[in-house]
Amino acid sequence: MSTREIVDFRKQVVEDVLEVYPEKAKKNRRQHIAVKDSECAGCAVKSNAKTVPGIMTARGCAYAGAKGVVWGPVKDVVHISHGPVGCGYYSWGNRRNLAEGEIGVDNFVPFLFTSDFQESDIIYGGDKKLEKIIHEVVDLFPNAKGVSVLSECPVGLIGDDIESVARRMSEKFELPVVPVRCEGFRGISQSLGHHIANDAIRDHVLGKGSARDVGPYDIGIIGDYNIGGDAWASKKILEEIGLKVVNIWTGDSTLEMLQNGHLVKLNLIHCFRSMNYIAKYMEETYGTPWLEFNFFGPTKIRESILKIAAQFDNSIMEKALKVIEKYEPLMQNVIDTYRPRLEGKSVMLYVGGLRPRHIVGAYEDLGMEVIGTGYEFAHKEDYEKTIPALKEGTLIYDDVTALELEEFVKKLKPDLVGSGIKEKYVFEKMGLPFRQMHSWDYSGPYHGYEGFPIFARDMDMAINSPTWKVIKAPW
Amino acid sequence: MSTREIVDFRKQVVEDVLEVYPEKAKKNRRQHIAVKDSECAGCAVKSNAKTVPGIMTARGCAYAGAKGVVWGPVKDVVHISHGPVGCGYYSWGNRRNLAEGEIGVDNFVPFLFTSDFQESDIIYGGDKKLEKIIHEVVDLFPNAKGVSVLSECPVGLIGDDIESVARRMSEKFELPVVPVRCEGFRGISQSLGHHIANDAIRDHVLGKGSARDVGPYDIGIIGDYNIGGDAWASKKILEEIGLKVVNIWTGDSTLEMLQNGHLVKLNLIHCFRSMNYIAKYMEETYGTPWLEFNFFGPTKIRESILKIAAQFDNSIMEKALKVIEKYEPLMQNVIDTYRPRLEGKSVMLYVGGLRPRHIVGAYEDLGMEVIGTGYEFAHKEDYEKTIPALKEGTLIYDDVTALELEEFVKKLKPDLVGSGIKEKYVFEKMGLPFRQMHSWDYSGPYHGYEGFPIFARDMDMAINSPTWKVIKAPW
Amino acid sequence: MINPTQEINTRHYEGNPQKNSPALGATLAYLGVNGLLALLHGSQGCSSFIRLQLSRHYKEPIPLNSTALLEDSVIFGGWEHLKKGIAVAADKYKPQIIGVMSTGLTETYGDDMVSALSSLRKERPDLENMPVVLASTPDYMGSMQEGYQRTVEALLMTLAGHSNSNIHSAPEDSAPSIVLLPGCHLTPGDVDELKEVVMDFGFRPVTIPDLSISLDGHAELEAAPVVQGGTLLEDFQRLPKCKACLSFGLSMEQAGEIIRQAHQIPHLNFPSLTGLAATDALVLTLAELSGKPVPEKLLRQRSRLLDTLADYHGQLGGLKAAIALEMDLLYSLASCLVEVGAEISVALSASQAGIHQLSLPIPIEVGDLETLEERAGQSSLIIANSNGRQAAGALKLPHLRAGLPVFDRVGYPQKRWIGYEGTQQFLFDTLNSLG
Amino acid sequence: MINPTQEINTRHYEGNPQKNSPALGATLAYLGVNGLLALLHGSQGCSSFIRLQLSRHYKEPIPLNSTALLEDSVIFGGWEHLKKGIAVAADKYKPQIIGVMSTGLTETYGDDMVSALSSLRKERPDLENMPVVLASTPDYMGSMQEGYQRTVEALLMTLAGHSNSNIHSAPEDSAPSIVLLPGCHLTPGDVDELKEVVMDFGFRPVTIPDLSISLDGHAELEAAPVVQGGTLLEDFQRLPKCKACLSFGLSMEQAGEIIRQAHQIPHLNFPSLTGLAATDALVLTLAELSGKPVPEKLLRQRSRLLDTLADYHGQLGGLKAAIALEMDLLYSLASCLVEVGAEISVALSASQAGIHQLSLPIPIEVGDLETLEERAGQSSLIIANSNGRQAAGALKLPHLRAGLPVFDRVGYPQKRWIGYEGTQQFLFDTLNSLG
Repeated sequence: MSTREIVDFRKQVVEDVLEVYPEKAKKNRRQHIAVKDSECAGCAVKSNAKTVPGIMTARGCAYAGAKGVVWGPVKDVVHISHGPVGCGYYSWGNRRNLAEGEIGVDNFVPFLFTSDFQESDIIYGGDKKLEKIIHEVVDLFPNAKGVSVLSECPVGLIGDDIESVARRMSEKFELPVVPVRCEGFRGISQSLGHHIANDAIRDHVLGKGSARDVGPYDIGIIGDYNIGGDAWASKKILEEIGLKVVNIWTGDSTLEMLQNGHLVKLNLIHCFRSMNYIAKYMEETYGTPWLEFNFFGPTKIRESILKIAAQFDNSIMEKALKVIEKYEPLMQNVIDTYRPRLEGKSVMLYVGGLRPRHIVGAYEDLGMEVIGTGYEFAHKEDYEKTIPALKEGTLIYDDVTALELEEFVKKLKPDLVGSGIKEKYVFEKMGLPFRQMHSWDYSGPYHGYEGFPIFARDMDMAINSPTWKVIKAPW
Repeated sequence: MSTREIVDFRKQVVEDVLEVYPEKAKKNRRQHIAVKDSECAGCAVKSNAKTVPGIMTARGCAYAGAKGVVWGPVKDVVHISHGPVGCGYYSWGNRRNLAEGEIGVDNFVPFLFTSDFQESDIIYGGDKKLEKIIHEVVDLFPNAKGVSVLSECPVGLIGDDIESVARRMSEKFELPVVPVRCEGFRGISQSLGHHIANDAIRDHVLGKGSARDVGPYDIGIIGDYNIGGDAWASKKILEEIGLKVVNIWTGDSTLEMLQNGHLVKLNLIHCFRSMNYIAKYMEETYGTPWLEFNFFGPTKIRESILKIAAQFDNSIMEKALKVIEKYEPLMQNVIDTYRPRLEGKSVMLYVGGLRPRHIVGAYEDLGMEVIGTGYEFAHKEDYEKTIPALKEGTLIYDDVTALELEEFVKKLKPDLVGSGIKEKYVFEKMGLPFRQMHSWDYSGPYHGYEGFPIFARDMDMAINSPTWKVIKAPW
Repeated sequence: MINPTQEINTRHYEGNPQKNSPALGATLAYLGVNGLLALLHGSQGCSSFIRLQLSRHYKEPIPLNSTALLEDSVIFGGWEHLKKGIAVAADKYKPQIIGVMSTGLTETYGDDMVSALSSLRKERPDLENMPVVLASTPDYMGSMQEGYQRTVEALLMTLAGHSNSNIHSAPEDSAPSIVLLPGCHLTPGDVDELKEVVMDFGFRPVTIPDLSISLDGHAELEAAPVVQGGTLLEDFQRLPKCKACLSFGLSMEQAGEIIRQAHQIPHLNFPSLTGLAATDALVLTLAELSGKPVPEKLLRQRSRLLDTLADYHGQLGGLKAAIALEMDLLYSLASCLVEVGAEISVALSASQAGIHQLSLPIPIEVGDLETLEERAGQSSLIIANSNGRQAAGALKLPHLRAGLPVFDRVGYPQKRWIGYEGTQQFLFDTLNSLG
Repeated sequence: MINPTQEINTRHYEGNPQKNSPALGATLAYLGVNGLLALLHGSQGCSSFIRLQLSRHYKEPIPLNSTALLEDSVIFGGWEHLKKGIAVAADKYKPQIIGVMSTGLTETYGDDMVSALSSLRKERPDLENMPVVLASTPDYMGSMQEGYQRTVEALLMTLAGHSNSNIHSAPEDSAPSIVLLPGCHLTPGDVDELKEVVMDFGFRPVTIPDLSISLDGHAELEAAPVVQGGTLLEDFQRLPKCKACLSFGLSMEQAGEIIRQAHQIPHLNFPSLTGLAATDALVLTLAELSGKPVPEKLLRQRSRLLDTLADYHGQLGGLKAAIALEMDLLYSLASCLVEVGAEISVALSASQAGIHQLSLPIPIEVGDLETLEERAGQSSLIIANSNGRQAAGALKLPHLRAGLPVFDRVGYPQKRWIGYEGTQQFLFDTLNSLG
């Protein structure tokens, strides 16, 4: 098919799939879906809108964004899931944000602390219980550098004042106690949770520790959650070009890194969606500049290294060129191995954060084509950044429902689907290769030079597994 | 039943069981079985006789005695099972003679080396192959302190001269290379294998290393194979009473211990049957005295400690009394715990070496009674030592066949049977508690003060397992 | 210990809780009913999280819709969201049944689900006959087991008498039917096994809910927002004709009583199906109900189990197991271990459910996995869900995975730990977990 | 590698051999024949050791008698011991059949067992009709698999045509019969499963030998010196009436050919029953032979297996397995892993058997466990019998126990790794062995 034909075919697919809706819903959903087409300048995709009740969605809530994404990886802080047991339990250990340190001493990432509301707490309020709990955790974990309190839905209803409890406890123990009002009913997805969490850092943590001197090459990484060791892989490159990574927000992070996030020469931002708020705030308030970068696949890594090095002196640029020279042949080896096995294979993605656009280049490095992509909780500017990165005819879908995504996949027949665990088993049952692209499917890292060979191997393993051939019955 | 009635009943049991045999066989077997009776002075039990072809026996062969028992636990020597693969494979890792040391460096106990005869080796002889193998193992394991060659049945038939190969290799590498002619057809049980192995030590090892000074309290333990750590438990007591255990034969042993076995003040012998030859030889040749002892259960331990201490000066006797004073209350605790659960329970044993008699006292310490016992490969003197240790009416059986033992157990109905793994599943299927008394059933040690609590717990666990109660179907 | 059934955790928080949310248990119960669309009344995070948790455990897609509550509901309540959610789900997915479960959020502002439903039915007369089950499962009351239990009860009360002209009347069977109510301590594999045993006696099982055909992990299924496999709606109408009702797990006793009272058929509860005596009890009951002898196949399996008990009595007798699980599973596995001579060193239940009715040689207490770690030091083995790995790791103890979630071992939903063969497998797994 | 099938071990010894003795394989084959008394012609250590080895693996009593050769036989040969052994065994234990296997010792001095037997029969005319099977199994020729193979062939050649007035003529069956010849790579549990699959198609299986009822580990059996359970002597006489012969494992092909030629029935060999394609092949054959569709139960199992393949393709695809096993089991497990995308990094067979006929993506070589340890360093998993634990320990690699002996894990003889469900179990066990 010509590009034009492809575009037309896919547009027809969209119409067919939307056919199941009543007229009003169809009109609404059509705004969220587009096919990239040179004739449609911008191909506006509506985003960040409410999900319809009664529909199956992949979206999380504010609590998920604040606890699961932003605060969870701060390892030397005890995070209290404040409310009934469910929210904390559900979100426990799902994200593979790795952290070093002795569990229970200076690393509380694998723990779950919940105030486990009972009916009486709902009736009489939970502030007193919260106060006791803060006493207990400070007592039991004297090395904890702080406490965060992440409120769940009922807390927002019963009129508890966790802010004042936090303030009192903070004064009493001379320790940051951070209230985060991330009840799940706030906002329309986890995205507002990121924002609330950023604001909590801004209001209760940033600039509030003992300051440190800023070296000439000190930088921070913002929006890398160290899934499968991603942040470590990125850090390795940055240090090899002569920079010093003093903060990571938030993967394998300490409270001190949050306190002194502004004390760097440059903040590098990977996941713009979840952390742009605080990056912009640091720039406005402290003049700390920030820069977006992308460490997926050698093409994007090269571009990003050069862009980053250009912010510093010549010594850094020289090292940057050497680093590229050193690793590119190794990456070429990877490409030589896998590209013949993956050339021309197509992928459809549905993830969150930055991946629906950032990872496109890595697939292209392997000769693969992204034919459909979309975000769970993106905003307008995310799609504006995404569309230029895509080829003509790529299908773009925002907050896609389970049913829509299945229909799109059935009609576009990609060789691989990349999404979350909730989607994984749907597509594998159809006999479709699948990779979890939130958690890297127990693999990783995928960032940096360290990650690309693993990424390539994993995609090959999924697509070329002999499993898909044997699945048809001989009778 | 009165003791007299018991004796008569059990004598009748013997007659009943022997009824299945033709007259000649019955007459033969009757000589091997007795019921202890004050009226029969000595109660002679015929032993160390040939097994009838066509019968199922628990007995091993000379190779089993030489490789499996005596030589196997010498840890820094590479033992070559010379001949076809079977013998070595069968005997590999069956005995739980523990040894410390780095596997493959100074500990070869868990290894099996076999010359794996092929048909061509049978036709053309295996001497050349043996020579190559010795080259190879000396090459591959430079830390090995020697090599033993344990010959299997076919080697004895085809006229190989392993002695001269061993001599040549020994000279070439300046390393003990010990030929052990333990073909399985030699002798009527593993017992001759012990003897052959003892002779090989005598002829090729003992007194042939660099000698050492003999301290005033230096002693050796002979005939403790460190099953489940037994020798370590015995050593602990002996060292606590002020003696220095410089040799153990053969459990966790080194070649040096064999070379200098005579350089001690006293050899303590636990398993008389398998090691009396060399103990007597050391006494005759070097004047090293030996003494039998028994470290099963507090009663026998006390007796043995006192007997041993009496061989040394008063300082040792003082320490001995202190040791007894220290441990006996602990043993009393064990008895207080388990005796109420085990009082009056009866046991039947069928094992080898020393256990059919040595362990009787340990059962009696727990209030249990041994009502039947017998050896696989005993000689006359073993029974002479055994009978005095037994109560009136105890059934005694030599080289009992599988069928006989089953019948005896069915008729005497003991609460526990102690024998080997070959017998284990027979009796457990009948719903009878069983303990492996060769290997301590993956438990141990049973020797010494350390072993008795474990022994008591294990017997309780077997006899009082609720398993035996649930086994009857409710319908 | 003065009051052995008191919460032993004097702390005010749960550290690494065992307790799961009742709404997750409700989802599980709903997933065993064919043609049902499950609708969580709460914020959309709850449904996404539950889908994620259950997918991680079952390796299956988990259809669960949400009423997607937003900030407006804090002011106006979730009434309108619920009505809209039911209507949209009914219109779009055409389920046979809609199963709603509430959450901490909606129960806190006291949404009256019954009146919302009747209000919707007034507005939409076409939905008058659509069966809608309403289960109250705020996560501040009990754990997974309670949520499952309340949902099974709601299913029975709503559907047992439901008459719907779309449903053909139940077919007449030649084989007599028997109702089975499996608790959430049974895996889909267990339920499969249970049905097989019942069929071996010539009965046709009516299983409510039936995860053995919806969550057993099979292919060739088009994913759908309604449950595929599971109890048929018609099955609920066959209840009056069943010969008896057998419920499994103490948590299912009340559901069994509902059936007994409604249909005047005998009901028997089996707190456990793991262990020799527990299986004997079921087999004897089935033999009596059917008037048939115990089938040869079961006798053979029993004989193999006996042999295993005898072969490993020494090793089993030496075990000291520290167990933390939801109550019915805790009791099933622990009582089996007690039967074979093992010692239970710690027994922590996720919630109070049944704690006064079931007993083990040591007191059963309510506790979290932090407590497990504090108490299990002298044990030889930990039995808990995958979250127990931290405690096991810190104590350097072997850890047999059981319960939910199990995400770091494969094949758990297919495991069969009930009946003679399943008990043998449980003992094998226990011994092999020691390494 | 110039000649991939050459022995790669240039050493002259075997270090930690995989190779077991053929007489042990012979014992195993005999243990699957009801009423047989196994008599090892050799020194008594051999029989004690074999009983010990097999008891350690099966946790069962192993009846095996011995001709108890002594030093005199070195001079006079074992002839008289053999005659006496057969006579004593016949008189004392009254077996239906006596199965003799030779050893390295007796083969070295070239005992003519056939003439010993006929000499005995002349002296003892009452033994004329006692079936006596003679298998030649010196342990310098091949490994366990070859001993088992030669013994099954000897059983068929001796007993298939044996007519004995004591034996009633074979009953006429309504269900058509099919001969199954399971290799020694199948556990008693596997054989049980195999028979069940065959019965699901309406066949009555005649299984030679049948370890699934003699070595399956069941209680309520009085120990006896003759085999209890296993193939009936009558079954051998039913061979001519069987519809087909299916043999399993390449080592059983020759035995199948014996039946094909003797009775003019079709024979098909299945080198493996583990894996999707391997099971499909059996199922298709049974569907064709029976003219029946594939039963629902098997379709469901297949569907579950497919789901498992899909769910774990990523983890299975990342595996690098180093395998050392007797040939038929090596091929079965390795080919299944290849099918699901895993890499085989080392494939060591215990002996030459079948090495030129079966193939894997990498050359199959003959080797011991010392070689395994030298080669497996870059693997993610070792699959070998319990003796492989040293190699696994030294390399710090996970170790899935398979083959014989397995003495440090429980329940191996009950394992089912064949068929759709068994393949699923094998893959579960493989993944779980990774920890």
